Amino acid sequence: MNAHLPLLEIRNLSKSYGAVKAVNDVSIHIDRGEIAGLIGPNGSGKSTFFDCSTGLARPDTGTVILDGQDITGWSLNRIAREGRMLRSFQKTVTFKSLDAEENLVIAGQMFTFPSIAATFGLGKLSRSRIEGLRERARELIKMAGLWDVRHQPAGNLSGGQQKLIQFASMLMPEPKLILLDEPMAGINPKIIERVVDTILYANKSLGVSFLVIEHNIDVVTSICQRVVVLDQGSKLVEGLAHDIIQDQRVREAYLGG
Amino acid sequence: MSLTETVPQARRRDLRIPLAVVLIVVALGAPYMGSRYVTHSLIIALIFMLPAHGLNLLVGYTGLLSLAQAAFFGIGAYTAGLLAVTYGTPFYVNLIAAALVSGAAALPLGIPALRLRSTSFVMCTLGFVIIGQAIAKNWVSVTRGDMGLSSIPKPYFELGPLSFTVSGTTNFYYLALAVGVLATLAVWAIVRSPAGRNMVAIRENETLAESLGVPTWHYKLIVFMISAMFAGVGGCLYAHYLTVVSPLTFQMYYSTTMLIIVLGGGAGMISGTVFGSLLFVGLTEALRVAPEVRMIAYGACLLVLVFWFKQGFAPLINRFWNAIGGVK
Amino acid sequence: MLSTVLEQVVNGIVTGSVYAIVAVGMTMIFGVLRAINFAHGEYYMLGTFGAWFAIDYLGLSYEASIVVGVLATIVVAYVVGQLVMRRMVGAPAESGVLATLGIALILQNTVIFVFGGGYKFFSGGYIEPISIFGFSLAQQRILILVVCLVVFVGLELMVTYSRLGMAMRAVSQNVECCEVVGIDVPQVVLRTFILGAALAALSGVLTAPVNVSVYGGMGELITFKTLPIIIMGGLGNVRGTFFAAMILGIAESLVATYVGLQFRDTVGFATLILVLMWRPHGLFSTQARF
Amino acid sequence: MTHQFNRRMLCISTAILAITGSVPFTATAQAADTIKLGIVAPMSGPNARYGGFSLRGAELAVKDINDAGGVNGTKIQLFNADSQGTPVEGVSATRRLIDQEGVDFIIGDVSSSVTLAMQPVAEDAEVLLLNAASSNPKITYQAGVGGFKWTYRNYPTDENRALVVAKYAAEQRGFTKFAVLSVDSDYGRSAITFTKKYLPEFKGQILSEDYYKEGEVDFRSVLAKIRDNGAQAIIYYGLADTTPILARQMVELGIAGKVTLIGNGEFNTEKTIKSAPTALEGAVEAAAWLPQFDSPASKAFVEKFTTTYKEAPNNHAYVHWDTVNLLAAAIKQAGSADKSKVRDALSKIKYKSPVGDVTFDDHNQARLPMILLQIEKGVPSIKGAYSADIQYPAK
Repeated sequence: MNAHLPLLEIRNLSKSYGAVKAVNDVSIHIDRGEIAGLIGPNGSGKSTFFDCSTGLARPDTGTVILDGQDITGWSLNRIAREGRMLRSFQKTVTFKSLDAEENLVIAGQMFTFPSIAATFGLGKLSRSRIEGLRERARELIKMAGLWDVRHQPAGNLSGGQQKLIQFASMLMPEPKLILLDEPMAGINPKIIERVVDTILYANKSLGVSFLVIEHNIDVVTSICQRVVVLDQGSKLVEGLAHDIIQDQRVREAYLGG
Repeated sequence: MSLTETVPQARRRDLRIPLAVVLIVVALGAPYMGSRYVTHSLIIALIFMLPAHGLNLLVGYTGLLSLAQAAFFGIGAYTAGLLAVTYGTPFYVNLIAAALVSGAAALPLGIPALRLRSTSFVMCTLGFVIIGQAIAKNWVSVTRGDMGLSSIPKPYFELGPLSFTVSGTTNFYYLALAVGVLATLAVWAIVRSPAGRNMVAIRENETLAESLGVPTWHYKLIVFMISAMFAGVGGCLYAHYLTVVSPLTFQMYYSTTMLIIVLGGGAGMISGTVFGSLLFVGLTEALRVAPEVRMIAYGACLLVLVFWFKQGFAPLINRFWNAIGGVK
Repeated sequence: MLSTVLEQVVNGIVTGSVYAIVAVGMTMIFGVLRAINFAHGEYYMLGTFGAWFAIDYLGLSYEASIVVGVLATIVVAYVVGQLVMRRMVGAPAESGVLATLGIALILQNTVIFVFGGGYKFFSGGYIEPISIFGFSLAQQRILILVVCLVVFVGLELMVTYSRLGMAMRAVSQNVECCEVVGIDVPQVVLRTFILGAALAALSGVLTAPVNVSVYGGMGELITFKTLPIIIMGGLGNVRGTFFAAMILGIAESLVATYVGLQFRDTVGFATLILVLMWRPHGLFSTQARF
Repeated sequence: MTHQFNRRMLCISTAILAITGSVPFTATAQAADTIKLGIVAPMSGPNARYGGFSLRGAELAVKDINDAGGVNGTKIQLFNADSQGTPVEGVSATRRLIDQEGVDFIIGDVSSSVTLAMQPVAEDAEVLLLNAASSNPKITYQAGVGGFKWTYRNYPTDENRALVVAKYAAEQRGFTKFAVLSVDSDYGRSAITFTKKYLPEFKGQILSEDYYKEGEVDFRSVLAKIRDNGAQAIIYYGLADTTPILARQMVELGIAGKVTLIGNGEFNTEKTIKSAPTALEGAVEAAAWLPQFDSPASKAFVEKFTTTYKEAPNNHAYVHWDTVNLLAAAIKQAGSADKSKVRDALSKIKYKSPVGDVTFDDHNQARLPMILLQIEKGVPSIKGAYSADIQYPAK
């Protein structure tokens, strides 16, 4: 397809809440196969930017183009389903009363069934589709190292394990692009390694592109090629990860200049 | 249970199959085992089980607390009653019409209501019942206002040259039982389908479900309509059984009754709703031994339910079922 | 024509005052408990019954009966609060609905059991009409209006300055935080609940002289009138509730005059649904700002 | 779900289930040689305010009859059953009375839709259903030669009432402009339908039409409208406990004495009149009975009821009291408590009620004298008693 075009292109996105300009005229792009980082101090508008790009909130102005298609104003579920662009949430969220396998099957369903009506089916076709999803889910569960706890309700697992479930869920539909909102927040270092490994595996083997919001600079420098810095709703600077952390302006922004 | 887990040490005898047989025999033979009063009580339980099944899909599976069920129950009752009285249509026509009209009515009501959150949604659905009653009272040319519909004919079937009328309590019981079993199977099918899984996902975390591509709004609307259809079917049986439909059919009391059945039985469990409807009717009828304090005792039972049986009776049924199956 | 409209507006404001006093208790309880109190109208009924009992059985004056009615309700509310309401902190919405419905059934039917089901006539109060600005009103209605204003000014002050008021605001914003900083949440819930019930009882006693008929099931109707008000007013919002009650009172009067009395009871929910279509969070801020 | 459901809970719940499962369906001990009479009435919830009076009226009659040695030497045993004013509960109550308690006679219900739902049940079980308080005309349209052989009604229909009131208001009082304000129920609505049928004969004109919902307490808006539209009388078919509210608000709006209340809704009781004397002065009512009715039996009933229950009886109390006595008279006349004999006796009965003779037509509808009264100087003065046959729709 349009291999020369960026996978995701966001142009001049702005969003205000009342008098507060949360995001002000930000343009970014993500190339195919890339892991990009989005950093900035607290309150710099990163999450709002995510929400506006993924359809959870409606941008005031700006266009979001995914794979050559204008998806501005699409709902969250449509962007996920039709655009195969998925996102995670800052707070760890899983379907708490369901086990890991069910969590993952749900994540895959809407990409396997062609319509809502089809999901009400109980026939052979429907069963074989679900069986396929289960197989894939088991693979991913193994990969994420959750095999031993796969029958426990997700709500009973640790924060890190739930993060892994959430992450594995997003890999179910063979996504093109995943937007991660602080994947490392509040989890212990052991699991951080595992999450990093999983991201890299997904990127290399499954060809998934990433945009990652992260405060852990070590993680950012180790996985991201390119980094965009937001400050007070505007794009401050953009460049290669190693250059960015040396940048004077970025340091000032983080140190509360 | 996975095969890798250890086999339970002392497997007791599995009594589940004998019990299931007993239950089926009791269900089929009930009219010949007790008085007509018992049969009547079972019919009432079956009639209320239908809207409760619908409500269970909403409350138990999708996580939407609705009090609108009585409104759709009333719409179904009026649809069936009017058809039977005016055109003398066969029962299955009334039944399908009641389901369709109730389901169709749920569409324009659900679209605005489902945009609301929690308490506002509950109040909005309660409003449907109140407004439904006002319409039934004032749209005299159609509903005959406060006079209501009475002498609704007994249900009759017309299959080719064959036609027969369901008369008498016993026969009506079998009709209600057949409808009830079909409805229960329908709920089972919905719940077991991939859509059922999506409904649970919406209950657990709507935003997460949305982010995984589930069109939550469409699902909620569809489930709202399906639940209204179940209520409509219940309304149809109600109209034929009681032979009277009046604006009183639209009342909060029925909505709360259905909610009590679902929550008392155990939300999110089909067996819970079936059991809940029996429990509810059994309880209210049992309390008739003391008419003066009946509703006081009933209120106290609700408090017991809320504080001691938070999950309803379904977990107990499950334990019992597993226990007699020898599974620890 | 204009004077008729104006008269109906005045009627609406008087009706709205009654709703406001009942609804404000309900909305405060929602604020701290996140539960709709389906039994709230029953405290209105209890207040009225207490006053009726004081007048008919104890031979007290109307003024004294107000005190008796409100105190009797406070005692009942204390018991209900201790046994039920404080245990509902953090319970899911469905439990709240069932528990309060259960309480409503118990209170209503206990009164029927004790005093007989038949309706009673309330004698007492200031029912002579007086004329103000050309409008004829019973003195009792003026009293209701004045009490309503006093109650709302008092509540605003209490919520802003008193310790209970501040605790209530805190609980309504974040229960977990309150537990961390050592606010006794169940205690705040209990006190708020008793205050709300007492206000409902006060409203009942004040309206009894103009509403005359007293019976066990009278509370249910008031509950249904107040439900749309508390939603429109923004759940937990005292000032919003006041205005929502007035809006509903006036709307009801106008509908009763120009459309037909039979549609009066639907006004509340119809308005509510229309308002929610337009503003899904109610007319006033949903943020619990007592 | 974890460990909350321990064994104790299992035991408790099993016990509850066992009780709920078995209690309702165990037949009560058969007490021989009593006449079993069931009464179905709303005894809980808001409608209990009518059912409460019904029950007390019936209880009083049963007690009187039993104290006097019963009917033909047999005592009456009264079973009460709560209908909550809803058809489902009413039918359940009826079924229970018939199958568990084994009653042969049932009195009930107050609410018409409940009575309509009870009719086929009574017919099916061949149990005598005596209605004493529902006014929906359909109940007897479909009874007797109309279909249900076991339903009788000892309560006036609205048609007769509406005619009598309209005629008196137009001819004796000279009213031509009316405003309608009735209760929004089958009673209020059908009374107005019949009024509209007869009003043109008397050149009457309806200027406004409103119906209030049960439990309504605010009539100021409607009364202001009526004040402004120049109606001479308010046609009010309402509930007994609403009349004083309305009357007081008429005083409040200054239309007491200028606009007259006509219709039905216990205008005549002492308490109602006392609540707003000026508003009720001149009011015209067609009633089946009134406490001041000058007959020894009626006076004795009022006195006995008041001393027993510490509250004055109302119309519902009276009609249920009277219907129990009617049943006793029919049993006496039949010479046995056999239900079909009693039914035959009832069809032919000429029962002396406190207000006059009662007979039943071929639709099992009682021909009851309708008492027309006018409030004069704070007391009801009887202007006549009317009795007319009902014209049934040809079908």
